[in-house]
Amino acid sequence: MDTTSAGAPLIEGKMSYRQVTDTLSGTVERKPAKWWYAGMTLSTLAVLFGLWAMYTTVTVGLGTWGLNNSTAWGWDIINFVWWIGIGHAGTAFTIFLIVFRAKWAAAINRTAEAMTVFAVMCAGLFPLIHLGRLWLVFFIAPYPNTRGPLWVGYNSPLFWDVLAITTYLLLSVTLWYFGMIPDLATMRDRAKTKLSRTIYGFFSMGWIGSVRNWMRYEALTKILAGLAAPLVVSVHTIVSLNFAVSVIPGWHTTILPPYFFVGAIFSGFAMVLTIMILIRKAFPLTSFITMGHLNSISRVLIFGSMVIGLAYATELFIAWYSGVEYEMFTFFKSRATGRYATTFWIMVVCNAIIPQLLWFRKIRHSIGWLLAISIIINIGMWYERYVILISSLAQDFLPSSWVTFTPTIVDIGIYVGTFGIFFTGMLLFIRAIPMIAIFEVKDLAGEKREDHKPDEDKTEKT
Amino acid sequence: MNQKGIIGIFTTDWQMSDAIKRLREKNIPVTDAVTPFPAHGIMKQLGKESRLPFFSLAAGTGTIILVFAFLYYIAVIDYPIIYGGKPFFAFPTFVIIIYMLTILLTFILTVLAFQARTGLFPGKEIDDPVHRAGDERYIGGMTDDRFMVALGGEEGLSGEMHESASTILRESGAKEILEIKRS
Amino acid sequence: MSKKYWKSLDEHSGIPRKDYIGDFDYVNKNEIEDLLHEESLNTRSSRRDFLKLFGYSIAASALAAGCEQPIHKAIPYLFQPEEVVPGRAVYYATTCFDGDDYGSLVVKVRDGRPIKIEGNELVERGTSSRLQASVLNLYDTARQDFPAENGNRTGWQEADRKITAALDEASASGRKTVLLTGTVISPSTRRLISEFLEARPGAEWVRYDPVSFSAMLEAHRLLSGIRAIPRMHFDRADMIVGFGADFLGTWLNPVAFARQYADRRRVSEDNTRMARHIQFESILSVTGATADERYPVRPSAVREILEYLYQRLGGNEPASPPGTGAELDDIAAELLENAGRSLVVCGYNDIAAQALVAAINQLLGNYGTTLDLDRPVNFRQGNDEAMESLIEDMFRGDVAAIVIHNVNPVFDHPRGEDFGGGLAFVDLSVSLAGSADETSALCKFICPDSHYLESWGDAEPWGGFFSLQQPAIRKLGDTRQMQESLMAWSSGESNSGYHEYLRSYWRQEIYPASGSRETFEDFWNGSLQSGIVEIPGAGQGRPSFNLQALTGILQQSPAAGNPGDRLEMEVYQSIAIGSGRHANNPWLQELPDPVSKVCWDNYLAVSPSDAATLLLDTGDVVLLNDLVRLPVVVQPGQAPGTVSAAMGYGRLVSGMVASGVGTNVMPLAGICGGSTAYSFPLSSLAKTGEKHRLALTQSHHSMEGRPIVRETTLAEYRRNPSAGNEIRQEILEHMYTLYDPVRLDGLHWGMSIDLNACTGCSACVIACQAENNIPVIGREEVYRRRIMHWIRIDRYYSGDPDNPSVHFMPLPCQHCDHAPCESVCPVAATSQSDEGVNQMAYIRCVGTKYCINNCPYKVRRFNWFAYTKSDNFDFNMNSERGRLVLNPDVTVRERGIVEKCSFCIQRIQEAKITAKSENRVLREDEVIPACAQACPSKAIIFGNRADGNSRVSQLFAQKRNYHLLEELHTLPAVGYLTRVKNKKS
Amino acid sequence: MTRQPETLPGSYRTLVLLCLFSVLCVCLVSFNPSSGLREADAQDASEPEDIEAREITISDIRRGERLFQGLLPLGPDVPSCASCHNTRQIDTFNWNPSAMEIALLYEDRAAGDLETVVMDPVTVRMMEVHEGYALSEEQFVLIKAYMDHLAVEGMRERPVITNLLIFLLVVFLVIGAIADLAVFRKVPYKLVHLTVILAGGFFILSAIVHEAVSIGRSQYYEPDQPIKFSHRVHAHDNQTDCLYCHSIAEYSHPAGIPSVSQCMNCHIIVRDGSHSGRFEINKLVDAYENERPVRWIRIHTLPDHVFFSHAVHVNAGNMDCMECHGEVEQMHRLMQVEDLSMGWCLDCHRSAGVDIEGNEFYSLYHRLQEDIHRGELDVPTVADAGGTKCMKCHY
Repeated sequence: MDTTSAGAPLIEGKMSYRQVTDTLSGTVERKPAKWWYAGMTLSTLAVLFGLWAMYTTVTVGLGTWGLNNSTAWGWDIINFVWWIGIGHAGTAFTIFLIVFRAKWAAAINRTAEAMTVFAVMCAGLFPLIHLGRLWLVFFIAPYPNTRGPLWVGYNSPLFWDVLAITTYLLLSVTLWYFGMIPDLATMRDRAKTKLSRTIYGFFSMGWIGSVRNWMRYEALTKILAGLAAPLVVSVHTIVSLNFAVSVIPGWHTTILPPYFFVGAIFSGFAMVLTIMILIRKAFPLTSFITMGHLNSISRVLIFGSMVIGLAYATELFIAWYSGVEYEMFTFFKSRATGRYATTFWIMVVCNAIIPQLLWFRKIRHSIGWLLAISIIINIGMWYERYVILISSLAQDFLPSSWVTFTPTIVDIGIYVGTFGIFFTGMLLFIRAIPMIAIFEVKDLAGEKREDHKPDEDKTEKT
Repeated sequence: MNQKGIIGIFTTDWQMSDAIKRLREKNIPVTDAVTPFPAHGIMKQLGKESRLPFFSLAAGTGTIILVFAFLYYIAVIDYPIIYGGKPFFAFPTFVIIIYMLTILLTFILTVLAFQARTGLFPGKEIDDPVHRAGDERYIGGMTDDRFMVALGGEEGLSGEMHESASTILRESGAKEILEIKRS
Repeated sequence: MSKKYWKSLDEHSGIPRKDYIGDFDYVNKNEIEDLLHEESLNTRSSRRDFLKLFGYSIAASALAAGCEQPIHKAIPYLFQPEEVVPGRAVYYATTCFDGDDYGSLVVKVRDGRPIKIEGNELVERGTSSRLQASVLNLYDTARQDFPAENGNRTGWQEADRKITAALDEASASGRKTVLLTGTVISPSTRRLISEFLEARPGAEWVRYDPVSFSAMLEAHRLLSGIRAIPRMHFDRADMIVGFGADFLGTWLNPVAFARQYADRRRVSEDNTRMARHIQFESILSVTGATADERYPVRPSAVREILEYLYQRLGGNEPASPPGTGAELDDIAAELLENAGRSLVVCGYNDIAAQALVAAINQLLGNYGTTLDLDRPVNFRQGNDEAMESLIEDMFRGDVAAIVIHNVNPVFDHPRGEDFGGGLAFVDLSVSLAGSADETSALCKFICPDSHYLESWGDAEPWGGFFSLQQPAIRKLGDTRQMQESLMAWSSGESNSGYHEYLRSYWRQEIYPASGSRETFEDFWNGSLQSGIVEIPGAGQGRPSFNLQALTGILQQSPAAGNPGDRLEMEVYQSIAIGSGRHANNPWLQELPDPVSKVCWDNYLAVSPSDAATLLLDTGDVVLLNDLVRLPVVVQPGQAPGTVSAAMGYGRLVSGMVASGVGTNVMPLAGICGGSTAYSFPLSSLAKTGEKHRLALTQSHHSMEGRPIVRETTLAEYRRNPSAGNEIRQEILEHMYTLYDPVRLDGLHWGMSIDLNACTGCSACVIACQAENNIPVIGREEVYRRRIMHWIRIDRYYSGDPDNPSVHFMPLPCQHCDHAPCESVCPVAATSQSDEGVNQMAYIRCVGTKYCINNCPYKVRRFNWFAYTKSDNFDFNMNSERGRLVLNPDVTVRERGIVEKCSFCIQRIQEAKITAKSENRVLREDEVIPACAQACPSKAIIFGNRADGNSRVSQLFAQKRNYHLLEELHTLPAVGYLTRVKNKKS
Repeated sequence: MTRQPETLPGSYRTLVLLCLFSVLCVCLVSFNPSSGLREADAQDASEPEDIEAREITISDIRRGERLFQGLLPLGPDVPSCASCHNTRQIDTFNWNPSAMEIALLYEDRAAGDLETVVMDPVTVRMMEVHEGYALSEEQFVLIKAYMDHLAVEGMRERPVITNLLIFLLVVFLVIGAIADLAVFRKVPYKLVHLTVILAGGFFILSAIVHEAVSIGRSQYYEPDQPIKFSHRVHAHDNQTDCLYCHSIAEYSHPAGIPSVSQCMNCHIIVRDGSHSGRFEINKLVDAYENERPVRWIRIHTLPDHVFFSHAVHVNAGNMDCMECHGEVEQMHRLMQVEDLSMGWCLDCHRSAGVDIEGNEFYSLYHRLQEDIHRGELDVPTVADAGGTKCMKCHY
């Protein structure tokens, strides 16, 4: 039997294929609980708040945000980077599952991918909404035109970013969707109403599970996962280039790409942990999402936390070692001891210190502790982006242009709005699609040859 | 045509796998098999290696060349603009863009190729070997816990083969053995 | 007189007046944009509208296969005026004197609209921020556009009839008729006034200055018999000692003084001679900030210091020097060393102090060299005592009629409320205010004066020097210039107008005196073109001084008693607002004070040590004398024991812009010894507990030890020309580049800014704003640090907080050759031109703001809101009239795009196009950006770096030259010259 | 492709107009002309005398219109008025004043004045054209009634069938094809679907691209001007130099539209036009005498963010006006020939040479000159001298 790296079983108990199908599609087929309606109401309200904020931004102007002449990026890019980071877990799990054939990831993969898709959508919203002239966004695309033709600023990390985010979003949506097709077919076959049968039927592409299609399907998912694998590394690397390529102290460092990548995996896994614990609580899926899964994620988190901590230390060291006064100021005066000390230490404590508690087996096995730590990590990761963006911009080279940054209600509104979008998406997802890939789990479940009682065995063993 | 195809329905993959092995030994053509999950044993028995990876490789290589040519054209030939004192031919920049665009275009091309090859697209009708053979029945369960093997397909099986196929299926533990009925 | 400017339109005969543009009544106002012709601002479909239309319709095009386009009408002139070429600017020489500031100017007129003010290079090339902004006053919507009686519109004939009758009655009654004006420097107007006084028996002329120099005038009258202010020549002084005189910022004629001062202090490797400047003051003015040594002193201590100095210079041994921290004996010795080449100036309106200063200068033999009393300046003529007695007379009912021109005593006189009360006892009160003010609101009639750009006139700023004023636009409203009103009321009969009067005055007076051999017509036309006439005259004689009178003066004017522990308050003029005359000018309101960096408010400057004692912090609101509420600014350099606040704020009757901005502090001031005392002890200062959001454009004041402004002393500089700039060599040694340098051919623009010459006066900021259509954003937005100015003056303090060194650094876009902003723009909206200009294509910008972040100098600005045609930003760009000031050569930026300094690319292009069209080489002086042109001290030099002989190339080769943040390898096109302080030690 | 005068075609509006027009057609067809005639005849019969004084009725206006349109005969060998004086907005250029123009001119005058001018013309051209006209006084009253009506109501706009209809048709076709392919399956051949979808999709895309690109542009714009000024008559027939009238082009950004006073330099003498008689020139004289500016319609318009100087192109660039403005001297009514897009500007900047030897200004450009001397460069283009950089035109 496959086990996680932690050694715990992937599926607790023995189940037949039918049982697996029943249990996993049950989350969709049963009437939703009260908490689901409450959650939908809350997240719809959040979406409405966000829509108002975005409407204000687009119609009145970016002046409704807390930005100013020196900090021209604020909550928009903080939240962008944060969401992108969260959006890293899904693809990572896919890679574990498909490229490294780590079967244990099957239970988490689909939810993590859904999370990725919604998180990347939320993230992608920010670079759009932060444009001064949103209606001219097509200028970023290199298309032939009658202006000369005038192409794009290919040197800009923002252009690379647009490519990276677009690619990542398209690829993760495709992976997610193709990963769902066999299960959509299952749902189609189980559908009780004509409408749901038609809808599932439409999206399941007439899937029936013929072996030839399975072959091509596996080839495709492997190729896609293979293509996604470098993306997981490169997307946040390119996001980090937005900062690393600039000249601003605190941004202009070569450590940013690996640091951002690990940070992204770290925050993504933390978010997966949060969501998984919540789902485990809400649905009878404890036999699929086992303590073994949670344990594995916790171990990844410890690793991430240590790398992050190392990155923080390295940044400080390099700033001191370089002797560049602007760097020294940003890291030691502004961040560690100055105006941004509070946020800096929140970041260090949340990301580098608290996760070390996971070394303790007791804490690793306590759902409450895990939930708390996973949430703390994402708070810490938000502060990390806050520190990187605001402290560097608000206090850069010339002290004359030093400013303070204060967010406005519109800033907050858009952030809350993205939470709304994310959770609305997630809630709809768990209502419409089996959270756990049924066909993947079946591979692990069902009657195996070795389970078969010999007296009933009518065929020769090969 | 009085020849008919046969469908065997199993509840485990290994039973079906055994049946297929025996059918193969008897040279009974296996049209297709349908499984609720990618049963690798059966796939190994029935399938050919997909050529999709080669297509991807070709697409990727082509894309790299195309994107490089495009970038060189826009940056150096068509409208050279000085950005921050950098040379027009800014190769490090090109690498990143080529990298991203290669992944993007290769993946899109691969998905399109997959769809073209399998004929799968949203809204497509269910396409199983039974239907393909002209039988209008829909034999469900293959997306749940049933494994189906179709023999004979559109041409059907000759009487002799029909007989032995049924036997093998039955012996292998098939839950049901059905005949494909053409309407 | 090599340079000739265009003559006035009126000088051409045969062109009917109504045909040229700017005439608003000719075609209805909505069509004015058509009249303003093709290239000009089109109000109906302005640049902004177009951009918007463009953007939105692209989006809409996905839905529809087409959309309707506006039809553009083009209406040519009916009769083309000869000198008006659509699309080309015409320049007229004129003169501005508004009572405070004098400028001999050149007005740029595009399609009939004056849009920019420049200094007349025959006098001073530079201008001040207020002069730069004066063009906007022309388009102020708050202007009084018609004569009014008791607030109701009336006609000129009707008003004239009534006023003449009332004046006749007043003359008949035997009571006084008072003509109250500000300082009048127009000789023809002076004659006109004397004619008016003759025609009106019992008429009296009172002159009043809101910023009074009465004491200085009186001191000279008492000592030398001449009631005058000597003309100062800072360019002849090697040793300057100032006492509270902000002569580089606001005092008397700062534009000329700044130029003279900077000329005498400009050092290079070949010329290391430099004047030395010591400043005693209580407020931290730009002059004190520029001085080599500055001593914060209480105003009440100045007299003591002066007495001590006077005694020392007179060869006496006074008892003990007053404790100021300054080595007064050394200063005295230095002054003696530079006798005849020194200058002592004092800005306090205190007879004793002024008399002492005059006596010191006389002892040093400065009269005749650095001071000229033969040809005194006429900028201040007001008599505080006469004003006092006028108020008394009004209350006694002795005044039957009063005609008030160009002054607003109800607002700016310490007894303004009394003056307002007194007006009630006057039968006829006529205000000639061009726009409604506190005084005109209490007057029966308002007969609005025209703006100076709409009027004829002349000026005699100092003896023997005349400049002419001519209209550059048709009158925008139904106004009449003051002289014509006076002419209408003095004779009663119809007259030929002031233009004729002026000509005949010049024919009679100036023309003969000028010794010109031309005909009068030629002389007149020549004078109009050049704008000025200088009369050769007597040289500088040394006036005879009766120094004995000094003792009498000192005895008569008691020393302002020792304020003891009480705080001393000083009321000063701010650089932008001055006396508050043009407080309704949004450009000036948004101009941050060069030192405190506060705009849109006046505030109480408190020294850091006092703030610590009184537990005050910046933003706390305090109540002064139970009368005036002001927010506090903790101002390093403010003399301990003193506080200060700017006058001119707190206008109650004005346009939308000035109302509600600041508080009027003049009611706190008093009259002392017959002259208005601008410094006085404060009887109470109470913290209210309220907080006020001050709009600061800079909130961090230290350089944090970074080599931003580099400084050295003269002695060091003589030893080593790269003194203070040693770090540059180190940086250059560590500079590497992976790329080949960009190949720039022919033109490579560069700008050199001499930090030694910059006084922080901020004229460049307003000049840039006027030239480049920079929007005003208001207090709240400035508070949020979104000011739009393309060039800003950074100010840093260093050293002792109670007397810091102050460093100014003008910071335009640096136009880096390796610009970090360019490589991060995803849409190619900003890139480098082949002339080294960092170009910004507004139409392409989508507003990612990445470039703003990546600019190490933070010079890029973002249009956070729609600042044009927006009621939320109800400044000049929100009215048809206000938009007439816009420069048609510069795009008005839309919401959501980034903008920045362009090195005035429109001027570069214009000059290049002209040179190409004329098939000749581009001359160096042809291309001057607005900031460089406005700079009074010529601190900004612009030119072609590709030409090794250009001035800018030579300055870049100086060892003093450095580039800001050069270690980042941005290769800026702007160089700075280190500041050299002439310090002892 | 020519565009509708005065306004560029608005597709929405055109659609509405098309509907209105079809309604109008239906009304006109269903209306029985003879009944109106009879009605009018009856009125004529009842009140034969005192035509001038009687009140104008709707039927008078209608009869006037018919007379004008030639539906009622004016007389033997007399062509209808409308054959020369158009009553609708037309696409083509017509030298003769339109009915509207005449109507406006005579709005405040009596029918008798009209009669005098038509029957007893003073200008050569009208004498030739109106020779042998014999219209009754009554006919003039009726025509005048129609014209007064026209002056108030305005001319009917010319209905245009635009691309929008075709566009919508194609869109429906494509949607239909997709729907049939996916749902209805009525057409058995998939090739049909494929062809329709591909061709239709291409058409839709190219139409959208074309329309999106031409936003803000007005290539082939050719509006009617308030005065029928013919560049052909002036520049070709009379050999006037372009720069005689557009003199500003030599030393300023705009080329300048000559002032009325400048027109009058010649037209103080020239009062008879070769094509339009006095009618058009009289407008100019009227503008001059009554100091009423002429509101020309601007054709060549660059957006406000573009700075273009005629001076530098004419002087330093030695360009001929025709290079950008087309064969103006062949145009009676001026048309914008080029699209004035940025790409069009750049095409020229990239190919046109600069006069680096002849123009002193370029003596600054040492490296460029060295390149020429070394033979690396033949003729430097404007682009070589920085002519493709943003800030040449945008600031």
